[in-house]
Amino acid sequence: MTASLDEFLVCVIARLLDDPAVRHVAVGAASPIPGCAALLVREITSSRVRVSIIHGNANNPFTDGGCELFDCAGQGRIDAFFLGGAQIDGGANLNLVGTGAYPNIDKRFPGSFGSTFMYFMVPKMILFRLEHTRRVFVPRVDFVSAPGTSAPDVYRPGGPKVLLTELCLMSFDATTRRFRLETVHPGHSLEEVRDNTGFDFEVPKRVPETPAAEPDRLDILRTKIAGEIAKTYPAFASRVFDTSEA
Amino acid sequence: MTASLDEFLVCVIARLLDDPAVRHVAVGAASPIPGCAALLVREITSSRVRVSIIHGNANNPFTDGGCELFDCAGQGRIDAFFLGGAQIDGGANLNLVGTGAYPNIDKRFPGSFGSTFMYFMVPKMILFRLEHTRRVFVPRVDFVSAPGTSAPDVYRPGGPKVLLTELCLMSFDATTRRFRLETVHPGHSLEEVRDNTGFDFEVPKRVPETPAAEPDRLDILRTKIAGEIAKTYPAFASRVFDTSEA
Amino acid sequence: MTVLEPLKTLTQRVADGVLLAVPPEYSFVPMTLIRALIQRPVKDLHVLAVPIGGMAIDMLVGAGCVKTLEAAAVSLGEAGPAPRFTAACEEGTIAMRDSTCPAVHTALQAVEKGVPFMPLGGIIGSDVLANRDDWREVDDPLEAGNGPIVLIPAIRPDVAVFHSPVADREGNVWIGRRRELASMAHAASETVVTVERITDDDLMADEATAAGVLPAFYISAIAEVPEGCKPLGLIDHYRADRDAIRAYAEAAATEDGFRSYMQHALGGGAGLAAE
Amino acid sequence: MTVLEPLKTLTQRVADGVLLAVPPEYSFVPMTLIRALIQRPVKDLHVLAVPIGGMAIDMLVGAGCVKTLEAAAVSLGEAGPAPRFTAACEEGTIAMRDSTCPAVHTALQAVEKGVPFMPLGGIIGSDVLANRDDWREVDDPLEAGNGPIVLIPAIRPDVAVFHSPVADREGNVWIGRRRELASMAHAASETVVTVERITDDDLMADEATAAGVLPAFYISAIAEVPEGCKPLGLIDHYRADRDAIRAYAEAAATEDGFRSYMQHALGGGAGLAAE
Repeated sequence: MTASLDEFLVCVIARLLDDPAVRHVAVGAASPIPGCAALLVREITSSRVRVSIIHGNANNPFTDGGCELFDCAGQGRIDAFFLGGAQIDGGANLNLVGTGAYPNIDKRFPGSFGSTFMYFMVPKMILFRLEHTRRVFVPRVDFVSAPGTSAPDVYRPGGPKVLLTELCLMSFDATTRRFRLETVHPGHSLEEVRDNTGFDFEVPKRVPETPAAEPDRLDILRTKIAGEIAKTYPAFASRVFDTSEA
Repeated sequence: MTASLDEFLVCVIARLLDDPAVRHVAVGAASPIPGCAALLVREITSSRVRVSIIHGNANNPFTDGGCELFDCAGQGRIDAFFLGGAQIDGGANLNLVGTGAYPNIDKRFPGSFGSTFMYFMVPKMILFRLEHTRRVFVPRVDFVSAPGTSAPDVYRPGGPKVLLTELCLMSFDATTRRFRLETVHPGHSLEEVRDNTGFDFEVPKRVPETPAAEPDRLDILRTKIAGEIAKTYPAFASRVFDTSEA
Repeated sequence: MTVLEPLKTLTQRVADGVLLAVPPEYSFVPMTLIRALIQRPVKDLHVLAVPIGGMAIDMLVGAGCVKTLEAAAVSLGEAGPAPRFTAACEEGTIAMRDSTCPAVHTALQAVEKGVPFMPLGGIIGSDVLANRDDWREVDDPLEAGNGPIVLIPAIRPDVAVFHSPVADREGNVWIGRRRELASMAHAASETVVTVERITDDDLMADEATAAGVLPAFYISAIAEVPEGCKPLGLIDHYRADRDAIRAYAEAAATEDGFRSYMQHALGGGAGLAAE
Repeated sequence: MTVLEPLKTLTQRVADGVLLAVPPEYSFVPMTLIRALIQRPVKDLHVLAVPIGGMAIDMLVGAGCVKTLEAAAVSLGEAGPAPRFTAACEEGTIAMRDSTCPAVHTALQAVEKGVPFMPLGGIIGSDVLANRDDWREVDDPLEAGNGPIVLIPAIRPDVAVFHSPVADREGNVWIGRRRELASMAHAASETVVTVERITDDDLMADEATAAGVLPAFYISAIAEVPEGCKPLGLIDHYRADRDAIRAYAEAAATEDGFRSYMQHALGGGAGLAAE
């Protein structure tokens, strides 16, 4: 069994979530790969890990309206969540709004969604951005939708822990305010990561390769999770798992 | 048809509520007479006036939990509401908590309920206290559950408009901070009101008698409203209207 | 994961000394659980009535289980004043923190939203405010000419309790339109529930009824306790037993009357904290 | 009293220049009403997305009906960016007020509670805050060591709109677990609703479903508009037509493409504001 890049990334995220401190993973809008990873971890932990997918009805346990996800995060009931960004800088600041001198936008993106709040509240915040280029990973974001770190007097139980891209996995240290390269995906190199990253980051002496997708997990993903994620992301499931659309 | 005192008071309150400015009357805990009056006005206005009875399910339109009544009042969606008080003073201050030097209570009453908020928010606040004695109508309440008036910079769209007792109907003027005797109930006198009121109040040259219960309304009350109010206040309905208890 | 367990072990989840949130008299009051707590007896409770109390709180107070009580009011409704609450306030045997209904909701909603306080209208100039050293009247912090306002600090209950008609095996609990139970559970660290019955159905499966369901991830443990609200009522299941409530009101008018009532109610067993 | 009326008169209740609250893409979006407003055409709207927008808001923006827009985001979901919104921001033809999801909910909840503001965690240090002259970062007003916090002023929409599966003749409207529609209606001065159908049943009669009902006294007027969310979906009734949404996304990639798409969608009639 060879894993596709999508499947490989699902398995990387699943390892990040398969952690005793994670009891409840929430997955926001337009996040099929994190959604698959969360459902996979729920499956392999025999539902010790709860999964809440915000959009649609499948795996959406919320009954208190659109504010409940944010309320839950504010209550400390969400242990892991995912954010991306049109731009991300070396201080883990996120830009989901646009490039240029706001409000005179050059290129507009959809907007900050709940990032401006969630980034502060969820302990294990996983940054997930497939495209690893200097267009995305910039020295300084043009607009801060959500800051990577805060002053000590700001209430902030959460924040960025890791960054996963098509090339590598990095960790983020809120004390040094820097990313650290953890592993490079098979077929890619440190040089490739450096060439495509617009900010400086810490590089350990030895950089391991990101482990491959575990065959047993890949099997579960294709057999059990594919249909489940199709309920929320039919187009994605059709493309990646060749599920027939309902 | 002779009206009982309960029925007479229901009809007095109904006249207070039969007013184009009143679109939505709410009735709180343990208020069967106001409840009857509100239901009567709903009936005679062909449901132009909405009635919400907080306790129980009958005539309780709320679906957002215990806070919804207060939220509604805060939104300005409740035009009339009722409050009583173990003590009421000449400044329309209400005491629902107890007599003595709080917290060293001599005689404890249930508590302020929502009065501390509702008294500020509802435009037509009707004070309803059957017992008209100097024990109730005191020079100064021992504990202010809710103040009769507020400083000009305090947000207060509502406040006391009238006071109805077993003896009389008074109005309250927030500018002069005084009650004014409007009508005395049949069989009672100005002197009796004076003798039993512990605070000073304005007395016009001529004090009319409170009009008797309208026969047609009394008929509706006994035929249509008795059963309706029994859904919320069975003991009251049984005593006043001789409804058989469900 | 939500645990389904017997009442006996469920009761242990309400430790002595906790801040316990209890629903209002007319709604989902877990009377069997309350009696079991008194039987133990639970001690030194800080009780929050959400927002008003009735027989459950009167019994806890009468049995000496309550150290402090925060409530907008305590009463037995049509059966009159709550006698043990009244006596305890007049004798000064509990520390009473008088509140007002929307302030209790506001304090829970602050926890619900993860903020340290929320503003609330009204209240200014009352002795409720004057006697609350935790509430704070401030000048409009927006500086927008809105005038002074009161800030209510968040209250996070250690344990919230209620009784519901039904829960499913996932731990989803039906609350219907009694949404103050949702706020209470959202705010509490633990929520412990008794139910008339456990169903094999998935309460979340039908969109038509899902709106009345409190999701399992707020619920710590559930015990199946039929008739768990009696002698109070449970909507669509049984009405309040008004004779029984009046009998309680009469018996509890005196300390001795209360003690013999409770000994009978608890099956003649021991367990009144003051003994 | 809630009024049942035809779509044509219902549409008139959204006057030019009002602050209009619109539900999020995945929930109860009144697309037929939105198209009717564009047909009129409605002008100078201040639109509040609760809290994010999709096709409805993209169409209003593209048709030149929107003066200012407050939203946490606007996108077509799996169909990609919202093309007319994107173009309008880049060309500066609308005044965009960027927000974040919980801040929109908070602003509505402030109105819901009758207070001028509510606090919200997070946000500090963001450019979202830096560009909002109405939001205010203050030092902990409780002076309890909680640190700085942001106060979000109340937003009262003039009109809220949504589409629901069913309403009854009293004007009670089913919303299920989409409770942001309740907050939106509680906060708005007027709420105008289209529904798949009017039922003769009383939606409040059954306790099992009453929890999902928005009571009639929040609703100004209702029109029966079958398939009123299409091409978007309506839960338990019809799924979103993904091909139609993609076709819109492609057509609206250019101004000309959008205009011809809309002329077709509006039945070849006139009514694009910019004409």
